[in-house]
Amino acid sequence: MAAPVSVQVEFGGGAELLFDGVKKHQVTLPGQEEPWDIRNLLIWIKKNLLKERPELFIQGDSVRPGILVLINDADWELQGELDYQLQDQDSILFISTLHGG
Amino acid sequence: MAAPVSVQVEFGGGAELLFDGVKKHQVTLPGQEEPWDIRNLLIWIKKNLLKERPELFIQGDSVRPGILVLINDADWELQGELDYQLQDQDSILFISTLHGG
Amino acid sequence: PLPPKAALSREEILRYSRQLVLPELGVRGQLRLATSSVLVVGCGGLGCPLAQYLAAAGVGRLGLVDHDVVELSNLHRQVLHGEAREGHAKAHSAAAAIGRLNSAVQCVPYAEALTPATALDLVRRYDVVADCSDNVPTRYLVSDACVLAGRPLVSASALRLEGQLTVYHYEGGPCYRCVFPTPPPGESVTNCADGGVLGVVPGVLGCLQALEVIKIAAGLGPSYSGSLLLFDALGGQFRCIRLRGRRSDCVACGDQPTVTRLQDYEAFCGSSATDKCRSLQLL
Amino acid sequence: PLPPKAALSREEILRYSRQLVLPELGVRGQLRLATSSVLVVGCGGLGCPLAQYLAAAGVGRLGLVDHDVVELSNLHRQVLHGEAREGHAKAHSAAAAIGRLNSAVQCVPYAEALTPATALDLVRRYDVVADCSDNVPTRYLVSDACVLAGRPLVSASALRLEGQLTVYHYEGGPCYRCVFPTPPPGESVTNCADGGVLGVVPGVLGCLQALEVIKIAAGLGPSYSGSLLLFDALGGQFRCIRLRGRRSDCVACGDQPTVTRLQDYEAFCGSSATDKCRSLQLL
Ligand SMILES: [Zn+2]
Ligand SMILES: [Zn+2]
Repeated sequence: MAAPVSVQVEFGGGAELLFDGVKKHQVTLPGQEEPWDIRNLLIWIKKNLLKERPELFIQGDSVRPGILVLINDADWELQGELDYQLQDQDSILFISTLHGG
Repeated sequence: MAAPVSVQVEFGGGAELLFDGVKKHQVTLPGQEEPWDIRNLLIWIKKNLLKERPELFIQGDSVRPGILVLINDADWELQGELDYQLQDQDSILFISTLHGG
Repeated sequence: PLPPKAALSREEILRYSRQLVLPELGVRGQLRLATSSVLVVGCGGLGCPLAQYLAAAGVGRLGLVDHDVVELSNLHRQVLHGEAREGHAKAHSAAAAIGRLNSAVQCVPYAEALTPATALDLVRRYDVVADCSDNVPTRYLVSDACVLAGRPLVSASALRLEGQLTVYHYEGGPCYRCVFPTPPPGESVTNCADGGVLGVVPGVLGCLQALEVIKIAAGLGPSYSGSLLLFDALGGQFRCIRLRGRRSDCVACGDQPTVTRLQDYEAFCGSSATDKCRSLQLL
Repeated sequence: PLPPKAALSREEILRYSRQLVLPELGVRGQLRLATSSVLVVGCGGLGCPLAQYLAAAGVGRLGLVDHDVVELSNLHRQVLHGEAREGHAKAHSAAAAIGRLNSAVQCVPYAEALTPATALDLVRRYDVVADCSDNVPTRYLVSDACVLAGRPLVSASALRLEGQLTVYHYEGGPCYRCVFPTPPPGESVTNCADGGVLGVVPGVLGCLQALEVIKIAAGLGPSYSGSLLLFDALGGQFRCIRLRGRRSDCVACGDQPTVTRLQDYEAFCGSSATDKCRSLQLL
């Protein structure tokens, strides 16, 4: 049984518009059987935070193309992507890429 | 007897030009009788780091007017100025004010 | 101050449509911009991009102060002035360039130095002041005038490969004298002629300064009251540091101020506000 | 590429004196700037301040690509174009404005869209590329052309009150496709017309983009290769995040690339590079 984990979940680049425009969310994930990873976090976000049009955030079991995932300000690709296990006080940032010029 | 203290000493806004142009200095202050405060640090800097024209950095026992002192990115005035006691891993920034436009 | 304005014209709605659609600004914010006036002290490396973006955004009136004339060595950073303006007053050159960009903005050029005799009257005629000057006496003069007139001051500076930005005297925040009660010794001050400056550094700072002015004028509030943004262009690094608050014993904005009228700032600072040949050191 | 240059003229020494005095740049850096050429893709909100500061700094040649014409709703952010240029091609308008600022800069306007048929030839003629475009297909096209031609790409973007900046394909760093292997679904992309943008936000980003180009062209090296700068104008906050490195399996810059010629990027992205009336959503 893994203990509850407190993480900061942030949205930017427009992704926050799917979350009532709120950029910063302080989140406590309840204790559960397996450890929390990004895969579980996405499911939790979809269920608890996402306000509209989930297809603009989630695609399959990952984020949709064009959204960067940063774990403590570093690209999630450097840290195992969906399999990264959340640590207490981690900061997870979902940033939508801008194309305007 | 106070233990040795490791601090990061940084210079910017042109103040680094008095220190061979080096902006970041990782410094270990030796153990001594009294605890290290900013007053002692200034004397130590003058003796160990300052390369030229000390009057452009020190005035009396403080820094010259126009140089801001930041302790962990906050104005030293919020933290006791010369009397602030250094903690291990503190960051001390001396920034010369710019006037160009 | 400009008279209030009830609605935007059809042309204004078209012109500003890309920013009207922002919920943070909207028609309400645009109307506030259109009825606000900004005094720009210095039409150099900071003042050029600042005035350019304030005019583009639809600020109602811009006062442009500069006693200097355009020189060839200015053009690497003072992008409002063209080669054909060499020898012309910067205030007039800037006003002409802004007129081409947005003819609806009222531009008031002042081709003269800001002095203790003129500053307070001038500052009182504007809602927000942007300090884009290049010397210490003028920075104290502008700050004291803003405190006496009760105006917020957005202050930026740039030299070599670094820049700094902060907001003074905004809703109970510190003034310039709260942070710098004593002027620096004259020999410690470097100007752009001696120290040099990469032109795009005041470009970055002037744009950020314009953003702070726009946020204040539109009612969104500034980000840098009581804090200071540091920019290091070589490392591409930004750093925000927390400044002290207003000092109750500040001679200008404190509880018992002694600076109740403007002074002789050149004497106070031991340096000149306009003499470009003063001998200055590297720091 | 431009021919090498042995020395600066008296006029150049005077004109650039304020940046020549910087030890980080110096005569050597200025000579490198003077013999460098930069392709600016898009003369809009980012391209205007970028081209302005590159020209002011003394870059030798600027290619200016834009198929669009100046509209009134552009002028709140596209500060090189004046009211009198409404209806004119942006590439020509920008070239004219730059000519007034620095007539020594060779400006080559291309009043046409960048297409798979033309991009590679064009990119090969320049040393550095700045992506100031406003749509997804063009961003993939520019990146692939830079990889095929072996050119560094400085890429910026701005929307609403936010901006992003990074450098692609610089000395072993990632390319656009390394970071974004799959294009976003068309309905998730917002343009400036729909989402809006505060004009000074591309101003800030365009200046920072120009700074990165200048550092690359002058041999100082960029700050944002493999990292991404995020700017939040409302909070006045900058944040630098670390991107992945080059992917050895990248279809464009990987060890066995499959993108060996330019493709149909509108089909690949499922959206148009030039159609302004495409229906887009808020995100
Ligand atoms: Zn004060
Ligand atoms: Zn790649």
